[in-house]
Amino acid sequence: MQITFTVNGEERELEVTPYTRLLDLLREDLGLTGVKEGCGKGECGACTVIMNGELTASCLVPAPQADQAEILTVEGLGTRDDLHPIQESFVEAGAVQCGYCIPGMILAGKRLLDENPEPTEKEVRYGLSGNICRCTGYAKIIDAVMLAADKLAVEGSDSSD
Amino acid sequence: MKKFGRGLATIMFGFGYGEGFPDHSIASIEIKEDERIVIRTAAADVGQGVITTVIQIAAEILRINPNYFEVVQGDTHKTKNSGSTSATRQTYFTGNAVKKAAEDLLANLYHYGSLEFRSNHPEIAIEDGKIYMYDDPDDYISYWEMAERVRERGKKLEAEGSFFPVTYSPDQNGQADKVYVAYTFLSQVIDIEIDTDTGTIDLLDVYTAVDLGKAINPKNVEGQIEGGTVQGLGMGMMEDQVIRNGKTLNAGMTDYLVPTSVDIPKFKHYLVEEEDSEGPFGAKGVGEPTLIAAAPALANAVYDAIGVRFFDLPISPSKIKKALKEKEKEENS
Amino acid sequence: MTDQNKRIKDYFCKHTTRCTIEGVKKSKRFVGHDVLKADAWDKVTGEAVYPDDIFFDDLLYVKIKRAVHPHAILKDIDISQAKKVNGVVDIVIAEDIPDVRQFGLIIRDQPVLIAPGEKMRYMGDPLAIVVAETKEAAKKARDLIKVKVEELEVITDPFRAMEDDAPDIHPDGNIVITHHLNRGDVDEAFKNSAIVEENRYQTQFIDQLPMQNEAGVALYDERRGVVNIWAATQWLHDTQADVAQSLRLSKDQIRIIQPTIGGAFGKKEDVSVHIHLAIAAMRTGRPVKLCFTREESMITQSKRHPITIINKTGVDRDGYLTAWETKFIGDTGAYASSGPAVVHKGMYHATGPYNCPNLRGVSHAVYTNNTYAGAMRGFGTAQGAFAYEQQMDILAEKLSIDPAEFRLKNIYQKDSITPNGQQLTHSVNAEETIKRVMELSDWKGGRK
Amino acid sequence: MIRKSPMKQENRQMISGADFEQYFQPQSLEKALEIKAEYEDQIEVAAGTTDLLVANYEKLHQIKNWLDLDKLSELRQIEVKDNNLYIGAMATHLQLMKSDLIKEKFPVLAAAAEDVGSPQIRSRGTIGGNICTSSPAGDLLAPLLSYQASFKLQSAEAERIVEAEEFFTGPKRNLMEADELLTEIIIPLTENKREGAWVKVGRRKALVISTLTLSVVLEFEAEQIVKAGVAMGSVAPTPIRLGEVEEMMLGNTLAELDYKKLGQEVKARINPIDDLRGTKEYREDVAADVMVRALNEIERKRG
Repeated sequence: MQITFTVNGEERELEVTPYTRLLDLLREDLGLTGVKEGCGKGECGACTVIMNGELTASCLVPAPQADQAEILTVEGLGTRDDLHPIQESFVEAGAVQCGYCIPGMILAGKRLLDENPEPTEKEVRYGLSGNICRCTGYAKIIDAVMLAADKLAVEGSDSSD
Repeated sequence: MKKFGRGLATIMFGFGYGEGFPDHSIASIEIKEDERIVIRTAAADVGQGVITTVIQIAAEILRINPNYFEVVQGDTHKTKNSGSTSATRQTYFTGNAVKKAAEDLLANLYHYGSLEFRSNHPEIAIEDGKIYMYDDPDDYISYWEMAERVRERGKKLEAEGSFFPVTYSPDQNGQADKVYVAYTFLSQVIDIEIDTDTGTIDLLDVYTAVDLGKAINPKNVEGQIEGGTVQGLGMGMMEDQVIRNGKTLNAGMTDYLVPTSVDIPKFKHYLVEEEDSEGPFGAKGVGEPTLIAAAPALANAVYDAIGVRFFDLPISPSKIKKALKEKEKEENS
Repeated sequence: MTDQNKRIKDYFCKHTTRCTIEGVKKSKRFVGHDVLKADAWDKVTGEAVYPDDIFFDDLLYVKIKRAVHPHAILKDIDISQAKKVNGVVDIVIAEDIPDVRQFGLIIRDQPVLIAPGEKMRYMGDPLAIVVAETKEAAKKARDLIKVKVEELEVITDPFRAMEDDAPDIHPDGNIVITHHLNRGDVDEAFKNSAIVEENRYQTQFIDQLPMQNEAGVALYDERRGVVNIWAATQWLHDTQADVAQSLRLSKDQIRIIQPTIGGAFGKKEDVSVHIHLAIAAMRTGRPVKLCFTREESMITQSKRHPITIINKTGVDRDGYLTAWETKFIGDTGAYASSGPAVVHKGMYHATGPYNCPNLRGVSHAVYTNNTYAGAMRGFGTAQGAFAYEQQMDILAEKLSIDPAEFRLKNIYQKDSITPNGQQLTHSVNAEETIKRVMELSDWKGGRK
Repeated sequence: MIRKSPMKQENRQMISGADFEQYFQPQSLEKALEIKAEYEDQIEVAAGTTDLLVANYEKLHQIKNWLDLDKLSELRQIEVKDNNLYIGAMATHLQLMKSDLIKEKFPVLAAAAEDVGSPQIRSRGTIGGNICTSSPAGDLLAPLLSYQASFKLQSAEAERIVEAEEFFTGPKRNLMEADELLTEIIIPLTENKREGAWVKVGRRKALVISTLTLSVVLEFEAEQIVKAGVAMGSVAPTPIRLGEVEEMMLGNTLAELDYKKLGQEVKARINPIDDLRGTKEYREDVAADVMVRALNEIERKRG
C-alpha cells in the first residue's frame, strides 16, 4: 500500500507493507540510520523519533500508521558543521560514549525542551525515562539537556532583540 | 517509611591481562603532506574514548592541536594488534604505544629539522606544527612541508611504537613477582533510602575517589565513573538474568531491568592524581574499577539502613521486604 | 536506494575518525584537559555507522536456527520444508561444512554448527544458518526447520556439575580449570585470631546489555580470496585469528573492519556473528547480513559469571587482618569463553586492597547447561568485591570500629604484598582514596 | 573448505516469505465493525500497537489480516455528557494524563496514565488497548475499576455496556465477542467530594511493568464515606475490585477507619503469584502497606 508522510521536512511517498515497521521504513527505505534498533519492543528508546510532535518508538509503529504523519529524526536536526544547540550540548557535556542511544536521547531532550524550556533536573530525568543508556549512567546526558536549555534560552533572547 | 543508609566500599583492580600472558599494543603515527596526522591503532573504541585519548597524548607530545589528527582504527588489514579493549588496558597499553610513537616522531622532527636548519637540536624550536630556529621564528618549516622534504629523502615522517611490559605466570600456589602491571584503587560512599512499605531502594548520592595516576581526560574519566557505577548499582539492586533449567525466563528488556534516568543517584568525584604509574603521563586504567565498588557499597548501605545483610545479589525489593518482615518478627518475639 | 550505493564505497574507510575537536582552542596542553570526544560529532548527527547500518544492494539476510533443548543429542535435522520457503537462498547445516573447526576465546570448545550425533549444550547453540532474500523469508524458514533430539540431564548448577555421577557436558569433564592461592600459615593464623567470620555469597547472571546487539555484514571477495566482515569485536586481531582458524583460512583471508561499536562491556569479546557470516558470504557469493535480536543476544552471548564465594576472614584484637580463606566457584555455562581467566582473577583479588599475610584459596570454573559466561566489566573481581567488602563491614562492626578506620588500618601501602605475592612498588594511593571519599561525603563514622 | 551453495541459482526470485493478505484502515466506525463482523478472530485489531507489535515481534509477517483503527478520530474524544465522562477507546495515555477534565475529576486515572511505560509508549498506547489486552498488570485497569467505569462494546449488529468489574475474565482474557470492538469507556461523575490515591510498585522507577498497583477512590458526604472503589492490579489473574474492603469503609469517616486493619483485609483478599517481578509473599505484604499509605494520602489531601 501507498503512504505519504513528511520526514525531516521533506514529503515522501512510499510503497509499504503492514509488517514493515516505521523503524525499518526509515532505516532501510530512506537510509536514515540514525534511528537505531535496541530491543524492538519499545523498552529501550533507541528507535525514538518525534512523530506528529510526540516522542514515538518507531519499532512499535506499523508503516501504514505513519501515513500523513510528520516525522523528525536526528538527521533532521543539524549537521556536523551546523549542529543544533542540543546536539552541540551533547558534544560539550561529554554525554556521548558508544553513541547508540544518543539519537533517541537527543530527540527526547528536544521534545522535552520544546514543551518545557526551563526544566528542573527532575523533569529532565522524567523526560528521558523512556531512553536507556548503558554507558554513561545518564549524568552527563542530563547535564547536556540542561546545558541545551540554557543555550536555547540565550538564542531565544538574542533573536527577540 | 523511608530509612536512610550509607555504605562504603574500597576496591582494587589489577589491570592488563597479566599472569604472563603476552600483552602488548602496537601503534603508528604518520605526518602527511596534506596537513593530517594519522594515528593507526587496532584499539577498539567501544565508547570509552580511546580514540580521543590517543589523540590527546599524541597532540601533547607532538605539540600540535588535536584538530589535525585522524585515527585509523579497527581494520585488520590497516592496523597491527593493539590487544583487546578489555582488562582496563587501552589507556595504559595503547596510550603508551602511541606516546612512544609520538616521541619517536618528535625526535625525528628534531633530527630532520637540524639537518634542514644545519643546527644543533637545542637551537631548534618545535611547536604548533612549525619547526624553526629560536632566533628566527618567522623562518619556519611546517610539519607538512617537512613531510614532503622527508619524502624527497626517500623516507616517511612516520613512527611506530609498541608497549610490551612483562608480567609472570603465577606458580601452583598462585605466586609470582609481578602478576599485573599495576593496580587501580577506588573508594566509594553510597547514600540510599529504603522505602519500608515497598522494599525499594532510592539512590541518593554517590561519592567516589579514584587513584588513577593521571586523568588524560577528566571529563571522560567522570563518564566512566558514572557509567560504571550505574552498572554496578544495577548489579546490586535489579539486574538478574533468570535461567531456569537452562532456559532464560527474562530474555529481553521488558523484564531484564537496568537503571533508567530516574533511578540514578547524584555524583561527586575526586580524582587522586599522583602521576606515579608507568602509564602515559602516569595514567592508570579506570574502565572496570569504576563498576566494582558499587554493589558492595550498596549492600553496606542497605545494612546501615535496615540492619539486614544480604549475601545474594541482586538485593531486590522482594528480598528486602521479606527481610524487614522477619526482622520485625524477631524484634517482637 | 541510491543513498546506500553512495555509502557502500565509504564503508572501507568509515572506520576512520577525523578529529575536528579543538577548533580555535589555543592551549598547548592537551593531556589532563577536557578535550571533546573526537567521535561525538558523528554520533550526535546519526552519521556514525554501526554494523546494522550497513546495507548493500543485493543483500541477503541471515538467521540462525538454535538449540531446542539446553542439553540434548541432535538426532535429526530436517530442512526440507524450510527450503521451500520462497526467497530462501541457502540453508547451511553441519554436514555442509565438514572441515570447519571449533572456536573459542581461550579453549576452542564452541561448535560452529551442531551435527547429528553431537550435543547441544545450551539454548544458544547453532544448528543451521538460513540465508534468504528477505528477513521475513529467513525467519519463516528458520521456524520451519524440524529437529529431533534425545534429551539429557540439564545441569543447571555448578555444584551438581562437580558431582561424580553428573554427566559430562564436555569430554574432559565439567571442571574447566582449577587455581590455588597459598601464602603463609592460614590454620595457625585462624587459631590466633580474635574474630573469625565466615560467609557464603552468591552473585547472579548479568547481561552486559550494550545498547547495540551483535550484528554484522560480510562480503566475499572471491578474486582475492578474502572475506570482508563488518562487525564489532573488542579484540580485532584475536577475533580475526579465531575466525580464520575455524574456517581453515590464513589470517590474511579474514579482514574484519570495525564499524562504530554500540557498547560492549565484555560481551563483544567472543565471536558472535562473524563465522556464520563468513560461511554465508562464501557460499552465496553475495553480501550477507546477520543481526541478533535482543532475546537472541541475551540467550546466546556471554554473561557475567554467577560466582559462589565462601570467605573466611580472621582479624586480631587490634583490628588487623590475620588470615583469609576463600573459595570461588564460577558457573561458566556451556562453554569456557573467558571463564578460565575470570574466576581465578576474582580469587586473586579476594582480599581486596588489604594486607593479609596468610591466605588460602581455590577457584573452579565449571561447565553447566546455562548460557555461557565470559567477560564483563570487573571480570570476576566485581563478584569478589561484593563478598570482601561485606566481610570488612561485618568485621568492623564486630570490632566496634568505624568501617573506614578499619579499612585504613589494613589498606595497602607502597611495598604491600598482594595475594599473588606481588610487591606493589609504585602507584599505591589506596589510602588516599579512602581519606578523600570520607572528606567528600562528610563521613562521620559507622553505623548510626 | 567452504563450498558454494548448490541452491544459489534456482531460488533467486524476489519474494518476501510474508503471509499478509489484507490491511484495512477504515475511515468510519461502521465500516470497522463490518470488517470485524466478517473476519471475527481472524483479524488483528491495531490501535496504538504498543502491545500488538510487542506480542508479534519477529512474527509481524505472519499476521494475515489487519484492522487498523488509526483513522477513527471519533474514538479519540474525551467529553462529558449527562453526568458521565466518555473516553473514546483510541484516546492515548498522553491524552489522559494531559486532559484537564480527567486531571480534575479523575486524578487517579490521570496519575496511572502518567505512570504507563515511557513517553514513547504513552504517546501511542490507548486506553482501549490497555483494556482489551486485559493484562492483570495494565496500569489503567485498577483506576477504571475503582471509578466504576463501564465499557461500550459494539458489533455491526448491536451494542452493549459492560461493567469493568465483569469485563476481565482471566489473564489476557475478557468477555468480548469476536465480532465486537471496544469503542467507549464511560465513567459516572458525582456531585460528592471525591478523593483518591494511586500507587504503582515496580522494580525500577520508570519504564517498568507493575509488580503491583493500587487505586483507592473514596466519595464523601461531609466526612462520611458513601462510596468506595478499591482496586488492584497484578495481584490476581485479573485486575480486581475489593468489594468487601469497600463495604468495611462505607458509612464511616476516615478518622473511624483502622488503616492497618484495612491493609490486612486487602492482603487477605488478593491472590498473587510468584513471578519475575516479585514473589507472592512480597505482593501480599506490600499490598497491606500501600493500602495504609493510600489512606494516609487521602487523609492528607482532604487536609
